[in-house]
Amino acid sequence: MAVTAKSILELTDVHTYYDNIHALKGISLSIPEGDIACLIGANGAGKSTTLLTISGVQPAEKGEIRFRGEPIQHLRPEQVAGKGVAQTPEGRQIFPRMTTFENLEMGAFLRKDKAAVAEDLEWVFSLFPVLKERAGQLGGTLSGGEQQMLAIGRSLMSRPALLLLDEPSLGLAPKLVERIFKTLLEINQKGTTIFLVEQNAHMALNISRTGYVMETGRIVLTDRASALLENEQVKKAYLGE
Amino acid sequence: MKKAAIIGLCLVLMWGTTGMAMAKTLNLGTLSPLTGPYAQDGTDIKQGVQTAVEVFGPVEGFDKVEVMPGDSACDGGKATMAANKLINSGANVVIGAYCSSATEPAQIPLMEAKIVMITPASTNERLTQKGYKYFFRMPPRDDVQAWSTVQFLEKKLQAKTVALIDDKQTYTAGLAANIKRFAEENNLVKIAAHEHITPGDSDFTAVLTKIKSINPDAVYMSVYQPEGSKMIQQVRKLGLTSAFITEDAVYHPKFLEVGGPAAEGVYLTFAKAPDTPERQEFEKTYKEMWKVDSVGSYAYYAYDAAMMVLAAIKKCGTFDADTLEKTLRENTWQGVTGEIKFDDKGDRKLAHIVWIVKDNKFVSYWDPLTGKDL
Amino acid sequence: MDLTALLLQQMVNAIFLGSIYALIALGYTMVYGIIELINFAHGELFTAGAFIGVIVLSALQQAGWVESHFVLTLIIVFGLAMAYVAVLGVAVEHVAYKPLRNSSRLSALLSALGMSIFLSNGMMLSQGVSDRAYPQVFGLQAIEILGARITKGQIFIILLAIALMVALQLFVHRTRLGKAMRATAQNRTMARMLGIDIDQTIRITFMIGPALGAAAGVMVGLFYGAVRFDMGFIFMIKAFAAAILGGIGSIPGAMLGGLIIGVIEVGWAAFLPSAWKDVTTFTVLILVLYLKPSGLLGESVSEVRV
Amino acid sequence: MVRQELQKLAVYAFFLAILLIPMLGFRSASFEPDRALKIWGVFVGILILNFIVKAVRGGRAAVEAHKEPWTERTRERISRIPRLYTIGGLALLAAVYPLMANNYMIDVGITCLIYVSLGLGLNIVVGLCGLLDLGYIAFYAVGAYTYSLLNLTFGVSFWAALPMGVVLGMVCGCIIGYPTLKMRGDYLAIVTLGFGEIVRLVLNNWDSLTAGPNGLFGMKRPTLYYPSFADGGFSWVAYYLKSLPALYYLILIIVVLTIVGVRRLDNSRIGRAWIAIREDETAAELSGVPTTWNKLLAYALGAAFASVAGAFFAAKLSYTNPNFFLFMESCIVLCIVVLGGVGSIPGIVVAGFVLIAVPEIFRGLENYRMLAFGAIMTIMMVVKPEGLIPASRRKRELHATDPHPHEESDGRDR
Repeated sequence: MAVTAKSILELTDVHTYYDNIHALKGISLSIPEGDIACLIGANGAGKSTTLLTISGVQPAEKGEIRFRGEPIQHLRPEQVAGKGVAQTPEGRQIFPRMTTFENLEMGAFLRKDKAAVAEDLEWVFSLFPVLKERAGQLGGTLSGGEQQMLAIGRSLMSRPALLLLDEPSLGLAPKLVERIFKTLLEINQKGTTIFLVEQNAHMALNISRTGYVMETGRIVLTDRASALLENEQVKKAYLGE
Repeated sequence: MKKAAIIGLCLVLMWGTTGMAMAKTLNLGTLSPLTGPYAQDGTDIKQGVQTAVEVFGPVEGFDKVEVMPGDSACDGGKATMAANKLINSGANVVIGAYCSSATEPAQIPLMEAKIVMITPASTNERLTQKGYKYFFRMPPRDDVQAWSTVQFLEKKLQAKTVALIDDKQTYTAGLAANIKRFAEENNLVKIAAHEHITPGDSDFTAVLTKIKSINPDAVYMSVYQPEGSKMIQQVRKLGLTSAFITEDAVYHPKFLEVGGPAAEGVYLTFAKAPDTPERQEFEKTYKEMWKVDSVGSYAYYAYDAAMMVLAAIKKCGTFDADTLEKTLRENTWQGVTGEIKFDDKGDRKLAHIVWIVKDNKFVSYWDPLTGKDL
Repeated sequence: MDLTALLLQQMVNAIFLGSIYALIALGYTMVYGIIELINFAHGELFTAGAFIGVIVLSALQQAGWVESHFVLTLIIVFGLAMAYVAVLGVAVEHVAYKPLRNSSRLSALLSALGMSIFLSNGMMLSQGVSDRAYPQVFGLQAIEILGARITKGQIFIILLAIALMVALQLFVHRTRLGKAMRATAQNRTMARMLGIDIDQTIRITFMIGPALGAAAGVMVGLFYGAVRFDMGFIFMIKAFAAAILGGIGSIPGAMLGGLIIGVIEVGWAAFLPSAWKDVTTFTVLILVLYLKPSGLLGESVSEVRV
Repeated sequence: MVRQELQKLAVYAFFLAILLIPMLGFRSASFEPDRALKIWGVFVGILILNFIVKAVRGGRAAVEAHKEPWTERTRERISRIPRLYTIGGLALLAAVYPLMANNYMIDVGITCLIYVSLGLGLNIVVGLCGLLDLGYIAFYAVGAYTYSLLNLTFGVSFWAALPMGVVLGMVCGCIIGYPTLKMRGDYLAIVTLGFGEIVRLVLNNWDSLTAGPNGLFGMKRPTLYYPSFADGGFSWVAYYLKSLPALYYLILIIVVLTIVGVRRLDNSRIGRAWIAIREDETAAELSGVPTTWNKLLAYALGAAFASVAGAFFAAKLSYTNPNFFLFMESCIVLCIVVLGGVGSIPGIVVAGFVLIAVPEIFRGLENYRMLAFGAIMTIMMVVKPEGLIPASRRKRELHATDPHPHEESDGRDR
């Protein structure tokens, strides 16, 4: 694997437990700054757990997580967020009884620079114009696709250095998925590193530069995304070919 | 084994707490709520007895007199437990309990163990109607008090209509029911309304407004002091003009303190308080002993009960229930609540007089027996 | 007293009682909304507020402030009572609830119950078992409107209650902290991932809710004239019913629920056999929950967790 | 570890102590050091106790390799002692207790046993089926009043009234259970609380039937019948169980039968269905467990046990009053269940004794004991939320598989 830029996120031998269940059995990975990386794997392989562990929601029992060289494995989720890591978790997790506008506002909770926040709001609205139309509507009443856009938009509102995305394509129409992935590229071009967890391996590998394959709590394969797309094993297991 | 150890420990502890009766000690047990919402009155009772023991001094034939406070918590189950505890600790006479609902179940073990029991507070008629030989009562019964009240309504106030308010507890509901009975018997006063409140509530405006719209000549508040003091304030704020009459449970310094100017002009039925030197002496001693500003009304009855028992034991020389019971019944005693003379059921021939709140003081006002102002 | 006057008077009674219930219910609903726990000690926090009120007010009265600086006195009394109970609320949260955040609901419920018994008995031991008289600074005079009487104290209390509720609504919807509270209540994990310090948010909830309860406590003392260590219980049950009736977790719901409970209570006692007043309150509550399990303004049942 | 605990303790002490100053000791203008010192004594004692418990627990946890709680090991150690030995010893102790105790102690024992049987009944509803019930004492009242009324009006004997009380209790259980079937969690709690209060208020207000606040008096004690061959004929002679030891043995038998019944239920199909409902109602329903029926059954059976205890209580006191069935009593029974360890029969037995007998022992301390009781309850839950003797099955269930990997700290995202 050719890592050219310095890595923004580095996991070294990370172990996570749910009570007695050993969910992550020593994950190590490294994501270069400005990259789009993706993590693919079967259901229950521990993909979401990896993201939750990075965010500190499901703290790591063992191992080290470094963000821009600084260890963050002992930080609480809100502190991790403060470092510039945003997550769009599985199932979108919109605040149902807050308006679209308020949801976006919450994304910028930690930011004090009002002018820049307003700028970012315009940017998010330009990425997802439908959100502007729905600005006064309660989050819980939005459609699935709109909620996904809102969730991504909300994460962007914190102007993160690293965006963790959990299954952005889940339950969405193919057309919408395409649009969202296109937007992700746009976001990445603005300088945000993206770490993507997907079941839709094809789509994910297509936009990523680096790919990781996970199986039962371990990373079993790491390569350039384009290489993974050609990998026979991956093709068979995840690309349905 | 841990379980067994815990249970064993419980047993040992239980043993430890049950003291053995010492030779030549006269044990006066008290039963009153020392915990819970009625703890104030309960403490008054306990302190009244303790004051009596202090004042009476040594009793001939006994090395010392000891007071054993029992906590009835105004709860039937706890009251029997406390009664059994007193029996086991060798109480010779029991003064208590406070709530009729605690006195009633506690009667059973005490009567079975042949121990003289004198209640300084429970007024429910049923208590003395069961034929218990060793049971005596210091305060007048509910129906006596109700009779006095109805006399007052009819003769002094000459009220045509009266509204009743009670809070559906044993004592208060019993009183209200008796008032209703007497009033209907004589048919001079009409019961215009009979309302109920919840004990512990603060807001009585709805019921009071309802009564205001009926505008009866008089309102009878059959409640305890905490509700009574709050209610009388709301009465004034709502501008009710009816005469307000209430009963001895409200006759408490707290009523004046909380009620303040709102309490002015309220009539209360309470036992006649003879202005004797003994009474003043008792009040002085009590206030000094317990560092309080005023004497709670049940302390008088408890004090009298204890003084009377001590005097009787001195007279007959034993606490044997049969002898003691006879001595108590056959003699007339003088107490701070007046003359004490029991009838064959164990009730005192004691009438209430009507008091009025004047200048933030309880002032005697009218005597139902003679029909004359005081 | 004619019918209009009677109805008007009963309405005043109902609104007054209802706004006190609503203020207490707000504390329940806010705490429940954020940590899904019935704060059993809330009734005691309310009582504590009333006691602080009476202590401060008596002291100020002795100093003659009631005559000379009436408004200032009230501000000090309410301010101190609310401030103290806010801190007490945080203390309760820290000691009894925070360690149990990851435990079963039953344990948390029992811990809350223990705290309630502890506080109630602590107050009994320190403040005595009998009533404490509240200085009647508003007097007994009343204004007559169409035959219905309303005292100055009542007007003041109702206005203050409304002001507090409006302030709360503004706080929750307009301020950063208020929004953080709502976000935390709706999705705690997500709130954390957005950088909201939920410990702090919960702490603030435990300040505001009990502070409102304390204000209600002082109001109860000011109007009804006395406080006692165990008065929290009966208010707790009614306010709790109000919070659930309105839909627990919903702030407007708590206000509406409080008013409805007030109206039911006063209405029933006023026109029907008053002994069954509380039976009616509970029956209405059960009926509402049976027909609409989420309460009147509550979130739909699928979101309510066991 | 100890250092950390000490720090935490300091924070605790800061929060409670500094803040409680105005509440503890100040009245209007005066400060009463005497009163304050006593309360502080209780407070400091509890803090120290808390610290010791935590330190011990922490120390052990440090020795232990992974997350296994020390209670689990204690349990294992207990289970290594032959069960027969433990149970036999306890049975013997329970059987000879009245011989070595005086009446007061027996009375306390009886009260404990009544609460144990109530706790066991509530355990079905709360522990097995997971339905939070805050109005359980209502069924106790139903039992007490059923017996009292039947006995006073028709002279029905205790044994004949018992099944009627049980049936009535079960009917009431279903009546209360039915509207709550759709509800979950805290809504259920308030509805049951409301029902409990309604039952008490109805008893208090229905003067013509229940004598209202006066209460009912003069019920006969339970009777035993034995054959008599006097005068050459044959007849049954009634023997009233009047003495406290006799009543003690009666309630002991009731408790033993209750334990047997609850154990059998626990291990039956129904018991498993309840546990399924408790763990995940939706999943249980989807896998074919008739949740409605099972929940109603839990209410009904729980009510039946309470009803028996209530009938016994009324017969023992020979007096009953609506004020015996206050909300606080429901709380105490719930405390027994949770403090003992939800779903654990030995835990409930121990908790019943601890909660009823220990405050009784310290009755002399009057209200300080309740202060301590409240504090200990909180601390107990904080330190050991799973109860005194956690149910082994529940523990296993909770730790074997976790169906919701995202659970972590909150309920929302489940």
